[in-house]
Amino acid sequence: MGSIKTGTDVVVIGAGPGGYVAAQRASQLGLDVTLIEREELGGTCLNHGCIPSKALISVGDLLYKVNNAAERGLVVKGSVEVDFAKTQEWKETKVIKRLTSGVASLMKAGQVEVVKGTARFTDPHSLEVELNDGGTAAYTFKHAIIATGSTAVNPSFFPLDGENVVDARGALAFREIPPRFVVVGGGYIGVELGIAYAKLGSKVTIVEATGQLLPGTDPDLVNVLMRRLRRLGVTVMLNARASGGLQNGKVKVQDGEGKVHEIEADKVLVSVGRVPYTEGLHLDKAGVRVDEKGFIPVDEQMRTNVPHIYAIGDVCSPVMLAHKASAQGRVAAEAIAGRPSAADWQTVPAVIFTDPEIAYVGLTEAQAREKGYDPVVSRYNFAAVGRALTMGESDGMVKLVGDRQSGLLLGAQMVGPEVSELIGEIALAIEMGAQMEDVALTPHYHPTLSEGILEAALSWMHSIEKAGRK
Amino acid sequence: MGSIKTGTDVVVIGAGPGGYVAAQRASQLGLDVTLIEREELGGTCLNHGCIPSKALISVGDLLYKVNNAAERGLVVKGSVEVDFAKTQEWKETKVIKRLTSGVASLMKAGQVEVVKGTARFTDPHSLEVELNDGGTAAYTFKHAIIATGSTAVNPSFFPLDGENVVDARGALAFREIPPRFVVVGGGYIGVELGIAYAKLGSKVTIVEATGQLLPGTDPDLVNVLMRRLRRLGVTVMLNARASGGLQNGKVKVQDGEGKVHEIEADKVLVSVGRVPYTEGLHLDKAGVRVDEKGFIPVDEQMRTNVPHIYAIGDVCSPVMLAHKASAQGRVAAEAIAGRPSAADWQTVPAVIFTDPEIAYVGLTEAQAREKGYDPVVSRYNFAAVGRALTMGESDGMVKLVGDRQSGLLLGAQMVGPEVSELIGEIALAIEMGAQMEDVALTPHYHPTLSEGILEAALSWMHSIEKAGRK
Amino acid sequence: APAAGAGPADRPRRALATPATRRLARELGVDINQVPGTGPAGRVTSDDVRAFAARRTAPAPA
Ligand SMILES: Cc1cc2nc3c(=O)[nH]c(=O)nc-3n(C[C@H](O)[C@H](O)[C@H](O)COP(=O)(O)OP(=O)(O)OC[C@H]3O[C@@H](n4cnc5c(N)ncnc54)[C@H](O)[C@@H]3O)c2cc1C
Ligand SMILES: Cc1cc2nc3c(=O)[nH]c(=O)nc-3n(C[C@H](O)[C@H](O)[C@H](O)COP(=O)(O)OP(=O)(O)OC[C@H]3O[C@@H](n4cnc5c(N)ncnc54)[C@H](O)[C@@H]3O)c2cc1C
Repeated sequence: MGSIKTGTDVVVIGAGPGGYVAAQRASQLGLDVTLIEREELGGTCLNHGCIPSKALISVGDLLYKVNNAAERGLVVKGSVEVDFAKTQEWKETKVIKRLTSGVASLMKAGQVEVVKGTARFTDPHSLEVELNDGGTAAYTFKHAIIATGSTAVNPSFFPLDGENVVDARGALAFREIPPRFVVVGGGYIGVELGIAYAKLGSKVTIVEATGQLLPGTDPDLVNVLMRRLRRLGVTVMLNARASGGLQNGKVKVQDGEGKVHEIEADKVLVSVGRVPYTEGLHLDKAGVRVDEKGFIPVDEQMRTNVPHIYAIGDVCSPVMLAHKASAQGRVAAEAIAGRPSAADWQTVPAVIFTDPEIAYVGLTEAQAREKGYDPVVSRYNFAAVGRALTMGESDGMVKLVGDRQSGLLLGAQMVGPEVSELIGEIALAIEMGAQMEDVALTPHYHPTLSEGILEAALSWMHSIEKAGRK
Repeated sequence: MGSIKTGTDVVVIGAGPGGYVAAQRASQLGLDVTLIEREELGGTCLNHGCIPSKALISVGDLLYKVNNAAERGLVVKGSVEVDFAKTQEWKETKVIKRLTSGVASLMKAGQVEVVKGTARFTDPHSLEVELNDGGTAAYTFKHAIIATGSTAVNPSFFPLDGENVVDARGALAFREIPPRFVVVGGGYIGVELGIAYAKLGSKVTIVEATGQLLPGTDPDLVNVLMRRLRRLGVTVMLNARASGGLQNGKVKVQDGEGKVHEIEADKVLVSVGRVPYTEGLHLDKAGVRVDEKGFIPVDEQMRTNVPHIYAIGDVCSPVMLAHKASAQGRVAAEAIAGRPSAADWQTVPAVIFTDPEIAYVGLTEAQAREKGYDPVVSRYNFAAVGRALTMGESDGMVKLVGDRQSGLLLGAQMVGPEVSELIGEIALAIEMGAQMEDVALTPHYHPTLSEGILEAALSWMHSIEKAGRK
Repeated sequence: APAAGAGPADRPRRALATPATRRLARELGVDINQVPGTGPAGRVTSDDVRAFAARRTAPAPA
């Protein structure tokens, strides 16, 4: 065992949205592919990340909506109760399982050999797999794609205990809704899950070390969210530091003035960042270099310093997003097949599934100015968008950033209903090099939320017209 | 009275989405504008059409969703009841009224003179208004924009009685949810309202004279809708003709085989089409020509046969959509101000707020072939889109039509969750002359419904690649 | 949804061109940032890329 080496064109390590997409694409291009994964197909995203989080969010959403629809004439006589075991079962079987078996079928259809086990390099052209079923297997490969993803930081100031102090993976798997839930870290993962559990019935406190939730996000957007969090009864502590773990059902939090608060908690989610994961991979044996933060540097075709070894997804850069991983996976597969593909997109949209949702793409006003543009910003509030009113969801706005001289659409920042979907139009516009006028003159159906984009583009045009463009 | 004539640059007749947008734009461009409306600002769309229908649809939707969420762990203990008086009050005060007062503020801000009354031409440069408050007023104008919209057909075979047999305007204003509701005419207005009341609790029957609901819509989309209608308990009678009105609480319907059925009904909506409305306008005095169907023919700048008189919206063509009216209104206002604007958009998207929603834009496969393209169609089902599963809404699909040679994206037909918003991306793509590749290479956030578009575009690319493009 | 927005290619002097045009340039071995754009706002069109490639490979007149 372990001495018989199987040869393959491409070995892909890790079956997350980076790895499985790369494997599928490589097989489509006629390559012989081996995909190695030690857990479930689908990686973090399908099993413990994007997908399960959105499933819980959407259930919480529906509950919250119906409990707040009296003004619209929907009256709950009695109550709407959460059978959380049922919710979790649905999430596991009707959401995750369906998607992961979809991935399995794709792999089968593409004749990708799926190996369940943990891979480690033995030299630049071979690796060994510690099989989940026992034993090892060895592979030689012409090309490798490293797609081992990332893992949650386990901070020494608030160590996970795997039971009541958990990372997002743990929080997504709660068997019961925690009556009191503390979230340490106000990034998107913590805020999304905090809101979900708040809607499902938890008393939620979010502790964020900096002065703003969702650090790095346009404060105009976050302000709208903050108002909603207040209405949801979520406590937000800014400039505050939790430490010391959960002691006697309490979390110690030091606020900006140095005062220490004790917050009661049944469960604590620690979400203070994610780091690239290459543990036990023996990258050194393959000669693959990592940077000081542990990321694997790559070129536009996703090649590492070892030209026949590629890296994609969370493991190769701090923009840790599933669709970026998938797009990079396609580029790597195509590059291996000799195609002139490159990861040269202009923009990667960002979406946060809060309530209301937040989405942005391209440049903010400040970023545009830094790049030497002469940015003009227009805004349009959802309170004036007919469709938003008919949905009873009128908080939020669309901000569009355009360049005065060229009229180019440079970016959008949005907060409001369904902006997760609206951002698609802007991402395409930016990739196409659209001018604001292109958006303003494209008919948008009435009544839709995307009229918010149309109106912002129109008002941008009209403000330029008033000011005089040339 | 009536003898003092007020002069104005532009008079706009009708304050629907055509007229009020034209008035606003003309005033922005420095013109002196008078807007004449005999009912509420906002026209059919805001008061009796798009907006109130979507308000009722969204309330019905929420009720239906929560009553069908047991699998997701939301258990209604007791019941969720509809207080329809409350629903209607919300619709009137929190939706319609807000939007119409928004229009009023816009007019005020633009110093548009709003005159409440009924206009009629007296000669090509003047008109008279029968004021709602009594008396008449006379205006001379340099330019006129006719935006008098359309009205529901009142068919002799099933005459409205204004009480139990009503048009859409009547059906939107019901004080109670009719226990048994018959819809005569399976176009989008009838189907949207049929579904809304079905979700709110009515037993609904839709009677359609042709062999398909939503005539003119891609049957692939309608099939998905038909399955949902069955689940909703809506009875659909195709190739069927209702006639004779409501007699003793019954509607007589003759089916395709000539058999006559008697359907019990409390209320009947007759929605068998809309016709342009120019009654009492005295177009002849202005010399404005109408065609045999009553529409006012216009050129690309919305000019009628009388060069200083324009017509926009429902009154000028059978594509009766609010956003088309608004876009034409902007063109007319800009043309009057001497700008080189034209109604030369490639596409007007169509959306139907059924469950699931339907949306399409550009060419279908058959239309593309007719135009001499070599169309290739790709589809992607929402059942394979992660976001759709997390929402519990996985019925439906995205169909993209592209030209084999040029790779141009020619059209999209979609049915599924939120396709009303997804269509915005495709409409922009078509206006920008995008190729399928542009869509396929633009990062789409994961997990979103718009990944359905991405996947369809990718699979289009890959099928062409297999078949060989050149 | 963390620090996105600043895509990998948010670099200075990036040619304005659609994804399909960029791919065409790579296929033809053309550095798109060298191609003068004739489209709106200086957008590099696929015709610009083809013309550039043709000029580059055109045999010198005999
Ligand atoms: C709670 C949460 C919510 C999120 N929500 C979103 C969101 O809405 N949108 C979004 O874009 N992103 C979201 N993300 C981030 C997203 O999950 C990641 O960006 C994405 O999963 C990265 O994909 P990947 O293929 O690079 O790695 P991963 O998905 O992490 O997959 C890596 C795989 O490699 C396997 N592996 C590692 N080492 C080995 C080895 N030596 N041998 C064999 N197998 C190995 C692992 O078991 C794992 O399955 C979220 C993350 C979390 C935690
Ligand atoms: C139930 C229903 C649902 C609909 N849903 C949608 C939808 O979702 N999306 C969509 O795009 N379209 C929809 N429509 C169609 C949409 O309402 C029309 O296309 C749109 O209103 C047309 O705008 P308009 O400005 O041309 O005319 P209108 O909105 O009809 O406005 C015309 C105005 O002119 C006034 N008027 C007429 N004659 C005179 C006169 N002589 N003097 C003074 N005033 C006069 C009328 O009172 C009216 O207010 C729907 C229609 C209905 C009935």
